[in-house]
Amino acid sequence: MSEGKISRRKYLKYAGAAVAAGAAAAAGYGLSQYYKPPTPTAPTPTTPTGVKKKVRVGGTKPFTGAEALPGKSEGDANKLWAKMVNEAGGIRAGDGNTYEVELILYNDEDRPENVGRLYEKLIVEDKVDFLFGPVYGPLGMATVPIVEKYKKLEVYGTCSFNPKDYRDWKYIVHTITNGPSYMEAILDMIWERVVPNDPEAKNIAVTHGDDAFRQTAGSYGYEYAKKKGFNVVFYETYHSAITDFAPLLAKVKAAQPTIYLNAGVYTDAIQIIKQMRELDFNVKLVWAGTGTVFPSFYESLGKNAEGCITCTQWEKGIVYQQDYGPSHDEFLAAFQREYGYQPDYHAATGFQQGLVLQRAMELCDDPLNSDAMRKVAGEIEMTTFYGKYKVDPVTGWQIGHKMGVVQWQNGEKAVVWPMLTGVKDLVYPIKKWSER
Amino acid sequence: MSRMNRESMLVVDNVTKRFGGLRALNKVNVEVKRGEILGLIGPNGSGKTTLFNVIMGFYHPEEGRVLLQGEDITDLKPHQIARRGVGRTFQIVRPFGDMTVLENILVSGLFSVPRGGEHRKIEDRCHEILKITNLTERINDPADELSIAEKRRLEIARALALDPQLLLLDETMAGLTHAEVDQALQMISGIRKEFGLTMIVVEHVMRAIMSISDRIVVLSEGRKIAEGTPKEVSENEQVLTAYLGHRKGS
Amino acid sequence: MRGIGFNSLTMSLGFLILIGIYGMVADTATTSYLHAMVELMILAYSLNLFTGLSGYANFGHVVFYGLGAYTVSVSAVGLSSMGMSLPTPVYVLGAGVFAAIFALVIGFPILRLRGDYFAIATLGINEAVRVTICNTKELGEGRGIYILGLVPSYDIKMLYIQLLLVAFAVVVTTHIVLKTKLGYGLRAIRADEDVAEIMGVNTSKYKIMAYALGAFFAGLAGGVVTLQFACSFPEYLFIGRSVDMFSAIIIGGIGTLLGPLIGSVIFWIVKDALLIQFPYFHLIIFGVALIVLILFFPRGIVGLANRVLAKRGKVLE
Amino acid sequence: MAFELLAQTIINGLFIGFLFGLAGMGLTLIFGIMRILNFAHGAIIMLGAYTAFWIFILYSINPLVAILIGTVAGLIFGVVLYMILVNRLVRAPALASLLALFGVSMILENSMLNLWSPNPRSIPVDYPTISYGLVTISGSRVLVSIVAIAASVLLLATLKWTRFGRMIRATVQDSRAATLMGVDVNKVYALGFSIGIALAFLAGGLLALIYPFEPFGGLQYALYSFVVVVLGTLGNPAGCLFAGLIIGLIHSITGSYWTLNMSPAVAYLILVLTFLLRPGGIMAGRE
Repeated sequence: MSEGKISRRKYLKYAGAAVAAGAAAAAGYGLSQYYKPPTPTAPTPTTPTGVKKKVRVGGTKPFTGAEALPGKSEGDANKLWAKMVNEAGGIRAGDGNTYEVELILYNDEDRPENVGRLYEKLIVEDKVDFLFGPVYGPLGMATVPIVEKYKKLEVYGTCSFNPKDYRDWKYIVHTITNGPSYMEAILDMIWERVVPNDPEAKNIAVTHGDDAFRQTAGSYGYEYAKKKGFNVVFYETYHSAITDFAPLLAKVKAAQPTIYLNAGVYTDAIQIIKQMRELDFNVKLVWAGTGTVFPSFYESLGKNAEGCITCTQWEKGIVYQQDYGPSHDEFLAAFQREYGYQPDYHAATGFQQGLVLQRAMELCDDPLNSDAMRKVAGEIEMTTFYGKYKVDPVTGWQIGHKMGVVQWQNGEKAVVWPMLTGVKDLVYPIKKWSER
Repeated sequence: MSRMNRESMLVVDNVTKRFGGLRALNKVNVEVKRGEILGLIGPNGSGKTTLFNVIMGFYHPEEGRVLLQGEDITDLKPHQIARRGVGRTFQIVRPFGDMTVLENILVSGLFSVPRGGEHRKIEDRCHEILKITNLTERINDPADELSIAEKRRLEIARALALDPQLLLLDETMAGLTHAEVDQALQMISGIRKEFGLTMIVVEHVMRAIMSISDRIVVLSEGRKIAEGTPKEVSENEQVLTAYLGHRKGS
Repeated sequence: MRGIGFNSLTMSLGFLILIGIYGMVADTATTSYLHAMVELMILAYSLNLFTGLSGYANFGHVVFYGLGAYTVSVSAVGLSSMGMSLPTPVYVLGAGVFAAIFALVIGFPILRLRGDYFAIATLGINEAVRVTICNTKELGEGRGIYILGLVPSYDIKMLYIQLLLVAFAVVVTTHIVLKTKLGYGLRAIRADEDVAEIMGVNTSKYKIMAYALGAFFAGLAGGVVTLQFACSFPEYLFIGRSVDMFSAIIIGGIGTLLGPLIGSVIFWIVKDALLIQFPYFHLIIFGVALIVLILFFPRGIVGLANRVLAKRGKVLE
Repeated sequence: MAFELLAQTIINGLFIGFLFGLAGMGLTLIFGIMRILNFAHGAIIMLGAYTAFWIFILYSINPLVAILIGTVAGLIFGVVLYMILVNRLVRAPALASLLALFGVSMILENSMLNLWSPNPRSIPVDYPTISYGLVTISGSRVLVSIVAIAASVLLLATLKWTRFGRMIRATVQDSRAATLMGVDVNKVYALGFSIGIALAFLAGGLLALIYPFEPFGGLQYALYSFVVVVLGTLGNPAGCLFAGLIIGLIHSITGSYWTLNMSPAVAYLILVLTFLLRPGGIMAGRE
């Protein structure tokens, strides 16, 4: 260690500068136009009118790590909801008081060891009244014991559970259609809109990744398809981190399905379409994965994305007649104004989390008591911009919300299911790769 | 113990060791009697260190056997041989750098007694060894901070801590000044008297090897070319050619 | 022998008692904070027992934590189908034993490797186990295994006590190992493995023993985490956790008794504060701090302290 | 039918194999010279992908040119990284240098996240595909393989014939001896390290042509590169090319004939098996 040793002091000065420069550069860069970090979580207090009370809502999202994309958009939507509620003067609860919302979100890095500590901090130190669940399934399940112990109502966002793992938990409510029924919307759409005039469409191939979400969506979709009367010519699971699908697609191609459905995430979706094109594997309709909803899906694939369909919890263009909360267009405009990018279904779900809490407080006569709130949240039925909300009062399982289906049609996501006003025609069959 | 010659400590019986095509040791036969100091000399690359490694079980010979007090140790692992009382030093010093001098010695001390005698007794023996190799005042300094001569003595101390019956000294005098060589010679004979050890000493400092060895074996290109008392060997024609190369006209 | 050893042990056990009492009296949020810190400390000590002493870089040590976690959930589900269940300490102990057995089985082949080959092999094993779990129906595939209701309901104080007991055990074990043949043998292996073999150290046996011992304590920590969340899922085997343990022992002082303790306390406090203050930038700042620290104190805080104390003849173990 | 599937599998395997080989080369070169395992390898490959992507998007030039410019940027980044950190790591204890490089990957990954958002991206460009019966070969993969082979051959040629190449090989054999022979080892470290990083940038750029990438996507490529590097013997670039093909084939064959989700596990098991049979890696001894 001796020869060429720089004197400690000189190195100290040098390293100190590097540290400061590194952190400053990162922070400065971070504020670049494309990606604006969130404003401080606590919204600006509004002018107090009459007796104001406070309701504290806490939660964790994976702001960094592999799940950063859904983490950021769901987190942004939670904050937008809190801001809009406070700007409108707070929540006029069933007990006559109005409640200003204070939202506290932490970064759980999608890692289990952070969840225990952060939820205890939220419940005990920050004294939150209600909780928004984390984004990722297993982590969501990890919060169940804590929530059940401290009897705090927890409203879950895009975190999908599997019914088999349900144990009699009493403080949990879901907003999204859970994993199992993801593919139902697509299969229903094909059954209603395609099979009548093309019986061939019954021959489908189903594949899915092996992590929590894709496993649930894919395997239940497979069962539902068989029950519905589809003839599943090929069915297989693939490793969730795999990026090369050529071997899998070669086998699917060999099974010659009319329609190919893959329960995958964003990277799967792009890769499968690219490699279907490479292998010149043509089908009349393809679902490559839920990632199809993201604008960058179309950016990355260009014209190859045309005709791709996907189920989605929510999509711009699915216009429900809402009987509560902002309308479809109001939500879009508010989100675009606040964050400058298009909201995806993670964002919409994040906003719905807020609406469920808000509606329950309005109808509950003891709005800060989790038991009373859970009872009300279990019974309310409403339709918001996000779609129908109705849960099984005992399990908190979402049974009302139905998925929509969208299809990329010349650069735009056209809503092709459910059959509401303004639904577009389905492009079927999609063009062959060679004709694009 | 050994049915054969009672006082033979170590027998290297017809050992051959090959590395790819190179024959490092070629049918070498060496015998060391109990309490004897055997000098092992030969030009560089003659197989001296390879022989040490074969004895220690580090290399496995293609042919031949190594017997320690009659027991065949050819197939044993180095630590098993060490525990049977064979200590060794290294040509290039290899102390346990970040451990203190005492800890260096404690390592072999702890593993010497088969059942691992209790700490206290071993520690006393180590202190005694430190005295003999006069390293006592450096007892708690990390081995890295020692001088070359001190590190050489630490190697010997570490080997002694194994409570050995056979000591293999690999060029412990290399690079020492004249005075330091005399000091080392004195120490080695002191150790011999104190512990009654059998030793094989490899050395290039002729003055030292000639004065300390009872018998000398000469290796060249992996073969034993001469054996005998220091006097006989120093006059042996073949030894001179091996060392000095062919004399003009001879 | 200089007056060392003894006070390092009392210092670490004393510290554990201190945070133990504080954790029990304070509110559950603090208990949970300390619980997470002690869990990291146990993992750091378990890694230190092997990597710290023998110098073999084990980047897949989290596999034992994960296996311990899965042992508890698999056995809980298995037993409940037969209408039985065990007290939690037995589950946790079972987790440790299984992890140690796995280490013994996998240890023989990979411990024949050295240095960087070994580091990569441990990464490979961790990934291979995680992928296999993700693809085995009985192990719950990606979804994980849920045992809510099969184990006592969530009580952070009880969990904290169990974790503290494990922490006591690993600290005392480290102290004993450092004072006995195993410790000297491993430190000799770290300094120069070939010479250690020639000095009588049965290197292959000692490496396996240390590997299994480290695995045992990591398995115990895994067992407790499954009780805490009442479920175990593949994310427990995330490589990032191995890096955390590694950073903790490097910051604290590798191969020492106090090192893992100091390292994990500093690591946890800094990381947690950064995580909450800078949800987006915390890892950038942490990365820079880690590098500067490694370049400045390669021997860690204890190494630095020893350099200072050495003048007065005292050395922190 | 079975023949087409086999042919398609082998073709796919070879194509990815060249990419795995190239990714491994950068890693093994750095290890060969400096005995340091670059644990930031995955993050650096992703940085290479982003660099090529942004050059392509901002200047909308031919993707290959963008990738080559990206590689040069990689060289510069390598030199900077060497000057700031890595030259001090050479003397630090082995465990510390491994961890410091993990620190680098933390900084890179999270900076990419904050700069360019977590959205996965890919260079949207399509090359014509050639197909015989059911077996099709995609243009972009052929291109990637050609560039990967060219880069590998170029590297092996420089190592074999140029003076600088000999200096690197001398340092790989024994850095102390090399210094005695008048080799400025520090210069070799600096340039050798940056060539290794440049290769990682090139691999990242090529990868962006055929796969989507995102800030935290590097881990999987890093793990595969480690397997390739060890199979081909640490420090032996030629071995890497050969080992890359083997891993590519294993990945593809497992995918086709078993299920795709066991491909990584099979690769890691092959890795552990190689350790047992040939601790030095398959090319051990045959430099």
